[in-house]
Amino acid sequence: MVIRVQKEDVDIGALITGAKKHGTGAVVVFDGIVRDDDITEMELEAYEDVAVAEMEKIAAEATRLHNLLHVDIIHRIGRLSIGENILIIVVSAGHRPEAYAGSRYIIEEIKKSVPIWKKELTKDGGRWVPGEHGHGAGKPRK
Amino acid sequence: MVIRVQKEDVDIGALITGAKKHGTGAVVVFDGIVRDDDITEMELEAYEDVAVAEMEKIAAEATRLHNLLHVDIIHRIGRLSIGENILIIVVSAGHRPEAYAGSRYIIEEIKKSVPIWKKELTKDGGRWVPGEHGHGAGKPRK
Amino acid sequence: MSVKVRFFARFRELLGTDIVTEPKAGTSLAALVSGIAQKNKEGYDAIFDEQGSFREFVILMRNGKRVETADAGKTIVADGDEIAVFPPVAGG
Amino acid sequence: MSVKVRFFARFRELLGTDIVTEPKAGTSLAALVSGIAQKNKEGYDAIFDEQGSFREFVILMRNGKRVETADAGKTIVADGDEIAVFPPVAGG
Repeated sequence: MVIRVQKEDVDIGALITGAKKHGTGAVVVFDGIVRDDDITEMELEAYEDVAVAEMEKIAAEATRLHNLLHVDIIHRIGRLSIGENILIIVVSAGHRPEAYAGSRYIIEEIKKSVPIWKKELTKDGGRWVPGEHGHGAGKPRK
Repeated sequence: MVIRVQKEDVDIGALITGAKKHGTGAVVVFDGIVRDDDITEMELEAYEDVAVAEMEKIAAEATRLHNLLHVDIIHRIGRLSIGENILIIVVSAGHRPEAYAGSRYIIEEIKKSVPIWKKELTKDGGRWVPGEHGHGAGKPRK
Repeated sequence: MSVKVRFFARFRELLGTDIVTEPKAGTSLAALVSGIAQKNKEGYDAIFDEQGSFREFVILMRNGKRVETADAGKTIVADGDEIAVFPPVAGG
Repeated sequence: MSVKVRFFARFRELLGTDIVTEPKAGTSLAALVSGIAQKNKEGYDAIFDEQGSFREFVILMRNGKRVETADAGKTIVADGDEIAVFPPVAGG
């Protein structure tokens, strides 16, 4: 299990190979990409220790809820160009429903509670991307 | 767009790179794996021309329904070992809900209608895997 | 005329595949498949029930297009046809 | 005693980050943040409303644990604390 906030990109093929634990029948990968919304680049910032701890909690909860066999979450920070990977989630499970549900659970929870911010850089300056969860962010987890 | 039935494995990392069409914000990969259900190997057989044509129809329908920007489907045949890739689906979309929904649509439709069969080889011989859709298989599509 | 019959998966194991036949004009798809299947009892029984009807799960295609088994008795094969006979699909 | 205050994203741009302060004993989290934010009006206004209350969307953490802004007035900071102040998260 790799849970990391880092500047570097990652070899998704190698992560998939590593996710093939005994009993694996399905691997699902989510790869979030810098989209060309009339921007030049994107700059990401994290409260790193808390972000990693929060992603570890999310991975553990996803594993428990959806019987996952393996989870990797790599969230990139720093300055990224259009088309670059922002967030890579790799999960494996015995069967596809668990793999899809586990993957989706992880991305939705990351959007809610992991302290990372994005600034879209444009020709005219930049704009912070508003969170999808105005007030829920960082809420204490049970 | 790559839609293929083939014996060879494929470089998923390269497919992901190729899926990053203009406007892509999310890539979802489904990778179906030979699971160790007390088997030694798996043997896959396809009605190849029809399987490819059917997967092309599914890809087109998924693209239309879920606003996908790119679809690859590679279904392997022949003899595969435990842990090997059977089916790789790579889709890209502007946003994650479409990417997940498009990916899921494709795998569920493949299970319903693409003429491919799997035989699990065991120490005592082999057993054909029953389809998930007893009678729906190969039904004419609208 | 010449018609090719392809069996897949378990049916292939029992009956072979890519069988080229020369049916008489007016032969139905059902009669064609039944005739070929009769060379192997286990193969025949896998595809047809005691009344000689296609088993419910059997899938038929003619030139890559599904033909409902209920229509196979009135579907007349033509020169160059490719007929496929297979059990429920299990790919993915 | 020594307390570190970290602002993130827009708040960091306006107020800086990793600010080490030496508050008096008994200082509340709310008073600490308010005091630091006052050095830049735009930064203060981003975090506090006209009544001097935290804006609804502001998130506070003390040593990596969420503190509800409603409780920040009665939460007393301690030596070695790390306080974080940030807008809604937008990762993923």
